[in-house]
Amino acid sequence: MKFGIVVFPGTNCEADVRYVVEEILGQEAYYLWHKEKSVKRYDCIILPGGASYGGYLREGAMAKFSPIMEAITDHALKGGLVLGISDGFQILLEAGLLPGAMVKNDSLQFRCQDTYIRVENEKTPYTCLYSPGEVLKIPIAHAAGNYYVDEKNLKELEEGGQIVFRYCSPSGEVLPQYNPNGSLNNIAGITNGEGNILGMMPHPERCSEEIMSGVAGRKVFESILYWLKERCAL
Amino acid sequence: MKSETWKEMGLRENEYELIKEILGREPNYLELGMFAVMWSEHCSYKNSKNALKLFPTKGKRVICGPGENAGAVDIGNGKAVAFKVESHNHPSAIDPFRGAATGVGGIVRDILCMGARPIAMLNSLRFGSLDNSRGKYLFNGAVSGIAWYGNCLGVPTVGGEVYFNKNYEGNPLVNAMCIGILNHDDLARGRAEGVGNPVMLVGARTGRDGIHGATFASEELSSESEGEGPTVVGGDPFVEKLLLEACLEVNRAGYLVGMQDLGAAGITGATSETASRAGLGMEIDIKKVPLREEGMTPYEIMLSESQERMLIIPKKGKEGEVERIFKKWDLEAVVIGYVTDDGILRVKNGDKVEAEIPARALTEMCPVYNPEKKEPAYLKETRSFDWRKLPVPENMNKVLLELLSHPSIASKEWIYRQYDHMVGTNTVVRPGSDAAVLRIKGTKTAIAATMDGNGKYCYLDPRTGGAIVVAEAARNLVCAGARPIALTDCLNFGSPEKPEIYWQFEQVIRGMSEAAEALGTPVISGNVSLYNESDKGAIYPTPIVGMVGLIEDTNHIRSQGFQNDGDLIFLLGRTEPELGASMYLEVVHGLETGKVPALDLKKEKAVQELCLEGIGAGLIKSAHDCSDGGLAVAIAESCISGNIGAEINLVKGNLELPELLFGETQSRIIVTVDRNKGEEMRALTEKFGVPVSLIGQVGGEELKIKVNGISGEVINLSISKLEEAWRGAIKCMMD
Amino acid sequence: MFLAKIYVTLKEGVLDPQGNAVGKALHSMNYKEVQKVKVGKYVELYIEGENAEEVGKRVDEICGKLLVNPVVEQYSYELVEV
Amino acid sequence: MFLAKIYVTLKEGVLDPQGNAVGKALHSMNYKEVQKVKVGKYVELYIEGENAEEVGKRVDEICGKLLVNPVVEQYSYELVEV
Ligand SMILES: Nc1ncnc2c1ncn2[C@@H]1O[C@H](COP(=O)(O)OP(=O)(O)O)[C@@H](O)[C@H]1O
Ligand SMILES: [Mg+2]
Repeated sequence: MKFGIVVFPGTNCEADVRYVVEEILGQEAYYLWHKEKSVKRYDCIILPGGASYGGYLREGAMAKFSPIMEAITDHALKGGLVLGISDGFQILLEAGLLPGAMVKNDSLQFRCQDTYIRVENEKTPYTCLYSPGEVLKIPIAHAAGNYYVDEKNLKELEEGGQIVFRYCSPSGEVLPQYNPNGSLNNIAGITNGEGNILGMMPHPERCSEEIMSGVAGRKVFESILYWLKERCAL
Repeated sequence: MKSETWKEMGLRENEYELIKEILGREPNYLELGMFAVMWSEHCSYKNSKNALKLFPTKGKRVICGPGENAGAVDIGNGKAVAFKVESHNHPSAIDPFRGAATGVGGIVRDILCMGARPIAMLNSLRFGSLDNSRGKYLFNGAVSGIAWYGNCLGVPTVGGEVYFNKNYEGNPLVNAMCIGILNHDDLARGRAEGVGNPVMLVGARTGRDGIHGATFASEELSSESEGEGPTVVGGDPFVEKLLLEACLEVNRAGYLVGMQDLGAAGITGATSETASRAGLGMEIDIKKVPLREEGMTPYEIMLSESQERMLIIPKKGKEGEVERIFKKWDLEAVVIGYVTDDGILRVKNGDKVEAEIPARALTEMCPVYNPEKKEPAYLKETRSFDWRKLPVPENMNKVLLELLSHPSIASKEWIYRQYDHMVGTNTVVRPGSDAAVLRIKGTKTAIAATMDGNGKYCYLDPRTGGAIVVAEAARNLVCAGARPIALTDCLNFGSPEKPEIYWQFEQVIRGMSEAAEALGTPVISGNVSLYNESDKGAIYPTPIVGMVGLIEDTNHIRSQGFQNDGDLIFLLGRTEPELGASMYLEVVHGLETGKVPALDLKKEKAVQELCLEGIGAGLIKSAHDCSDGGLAVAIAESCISGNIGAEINLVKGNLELPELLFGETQSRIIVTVDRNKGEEMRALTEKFGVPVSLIGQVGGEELKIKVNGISGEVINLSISKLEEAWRGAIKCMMD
Repeated sequence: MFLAKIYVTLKEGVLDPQGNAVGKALHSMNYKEVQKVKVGKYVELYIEGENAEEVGKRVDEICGKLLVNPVVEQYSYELVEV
Repeated sequence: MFLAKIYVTLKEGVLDPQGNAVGKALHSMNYKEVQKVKVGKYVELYIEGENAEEVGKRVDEICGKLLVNPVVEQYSYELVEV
């Protein structure tokens, strides 16, 4: 499978994602410069973390004007897979590909630490290899992961199974004290209605190898692969 | 020229005379400014140069030693690491956020100049106490500045160290270290080789930032500096990120002859240094320099310290290619001049010549001084201080908790969770252990890195203190399973014009050199920061060491946390009746005095070799060195990190209880081995002639320490209680 | 030339951690008379244009597209001819 | 009760990375008429007080102590009775 990894000015997790796709998954990965106008050749598009445009104004605010975003929107509308991690998630929100917005962490500080998240929906292309309710130990690293959405949209998200990950305790209880940034209903990751676009604040690529303190995130990538292969088989 | 002018610029009379002699005429205002900044202590090292010669700088892994923008050492597999530390003390005292942030930016560019990709950063901080709002403001500002810059750049900040002490109140220290990785073939140099080659200025535009920052760094801080001061220099990590990628791309493409960051002294520094290193000259036209502000004078342009700029000397004919790459990264790259053969740095403004100075005169011809030295009088008293006359507290549990919650010992999580310490997915051992470990992708190897300093030791015994700082850094690496390979240092001192301070300076360097020699860790780069004084006097003499070690096999990576129930705990080395200069005296008695613990470099080396061999043989499962707070604190930290208790039995011998528990005897490491490997461990220790004792066993949910001859447990605390004291302390003061 | 002074604040209902933090700090500094604090952004745009009306339109566009995220933010602005 | 609207901006000459980035983004979005962008802070304080003069003094104090870093920032404010 071919993974396209989008690089905006200021993106800085592209090499980490590429390493997992190539070395751990054994798949092809290519960087896509943000000025490119087509993403047709790729099975899955990943918007990695970092600080696109320095994170100035609002995280993800300026990247949405890059030419590649039109191509990504096209790809997504046709059901193509798009995964946004951290800054990538913020870009998807700003671009309107996912509902809601991020505000500054309630601590007002950048937070880099391990968190626990619970798989709330294992029927997405990104979680199909996880078991229902599985708890992952996974790092976050962001200054604005405090997810907000209005009540109407929140209801839709909840009812549509679009909330894929929530911050929780090591044993899976979703409680405010395990929420590292103040996000609404402990939300850590959501999909669009169709389920082909996922945005998540935690970094699965940072926990995809034993040596990096665990492999909890690896199945995000393996799920993608599995899902793509299954779909091809159909 | 009015005599006040050169004085105001910080030059001495003999220097002014020499300048006239070199030029064969009176310098004009711009020329004088260029001399003043290049001949400031910060750029010329005129007061420190001779003492620095004492450092051992050679070793079989050294590819590039002091003199370049950063040092570089071989780490096998055709790869090398480049690293250096730099201070940003004075700017951080005035605007901690911007000051610390630009400090990070500056050291990153030094690494970048070597053709290396930055892969890790560390920092060393010294602040006054956190019990007042000014102290909190400075500390919080510096930490968030470092976080902002590093996080945005995407270089992980993996470690560092912090001490809080009143003597840094008026003059905090912010030292930043950066480590970069490169293939041997990609090594770049800061040289303007090749007559006729173009000289390009790339990156951010030039504004009126920090005119005369280098001179500022070479003066004592007064309360006046807080108000006006020079324009505060601001950084932009986003532009730095673009600059970084563009420079690496240009270097990889093979277009480069030389590359140099613009730091202190701006264009003046970068042009004269690159020309002088190559033994050539340079002609530039300041009309070509892209400016951020209107109406800038030649003087301002030549001395501006605007950040995120580099000087690039490409091969002739490659200007267009360079420009194209920078354009891709939304950056400007303009030719501002070319390399000449006459050795002169010629600054033109269109057709008008504004300055004409031999490049070498700026970089090499500043007079070098041997300041007066004198042993400080206080040492007599502090050395003979007798702690055995002090009352011994009843409750050692309380003492241990007090030590663990002192912000200098307590968990630094409040700091490092604000730093992205994982980006790059190499950080195998995260901040919080003795040293951070980064794996080298594509190989079996890893590197370990640490920063260490101890101003109090160096104040009370500069020579031993200097040696201890180096030894402790090496020991920290060894505990991570790494063989120390080289070091960088930042020497933070008061005014060298005071004989007592210069004496300390030289003694510290002697001590550091002896240790570096004995432990096989040459000094490959460094920085000197003098004039760290405020209304309240000079800071403690504070040398900071940044050290890097190599781990040949990632299976040998260790951290400090106790591992499994039943593991045996050994103490490598022996506790001596030493308590002077300890954190115990500071915390319990409010005393910063006494005799610094002795350091025997042969013993130190033997302990380190033993530890490395035990790790290599797969015997040692965890290792933690004893430093601030002594044995009890070290064991408590290993319990907390491993989230498991321990039962310890100690033999008192001729020691007082505080010496046994909290004394800071050097060359000691606490290691654990499997319960059935005790004999193997003993056999190994004989080979190295190191005194070793079995002091206890891992297990349970408490730390219990018994001492022979004393009934009951002198320490019995639950891990959660220890952890609460240790983890919450700084957070509690800051939130 | 016009100077557009643009004030961006969080919408009512969106938690304002920065405002809360400043409010707390002021209370602990004994400024008890401060009832509420909101922290937002202040953007100055120097912008060429024929007349205020036209420039205003452009400013609204710029706010809508870039400066403001309508999910969480609201804005207002003033135009000054300079 | 008064509402103090406080504008905090970077002093002239101090690098404004946010402003620069926003300015560049607007140019690449073809808003060429935008000459310069500065990004600062906007703070709203709801504050009790007898009269505008007195409240103004307090606001100045608060800005000096907490809201503004005088080394690099400057501020101005308006008071509205509410
Ligand atoms: N204390 C020191 N120990 C070893 N080398 C030093 C020390 N101080 C400075 N150096 C070396 O002197 C040179 C000049 O240092 P510096 O002025 O800090 O460089 P830069 O301008 O590139 O930051 C560098 O090669 C540096 O490594
Ligand atoms: Mg340099």
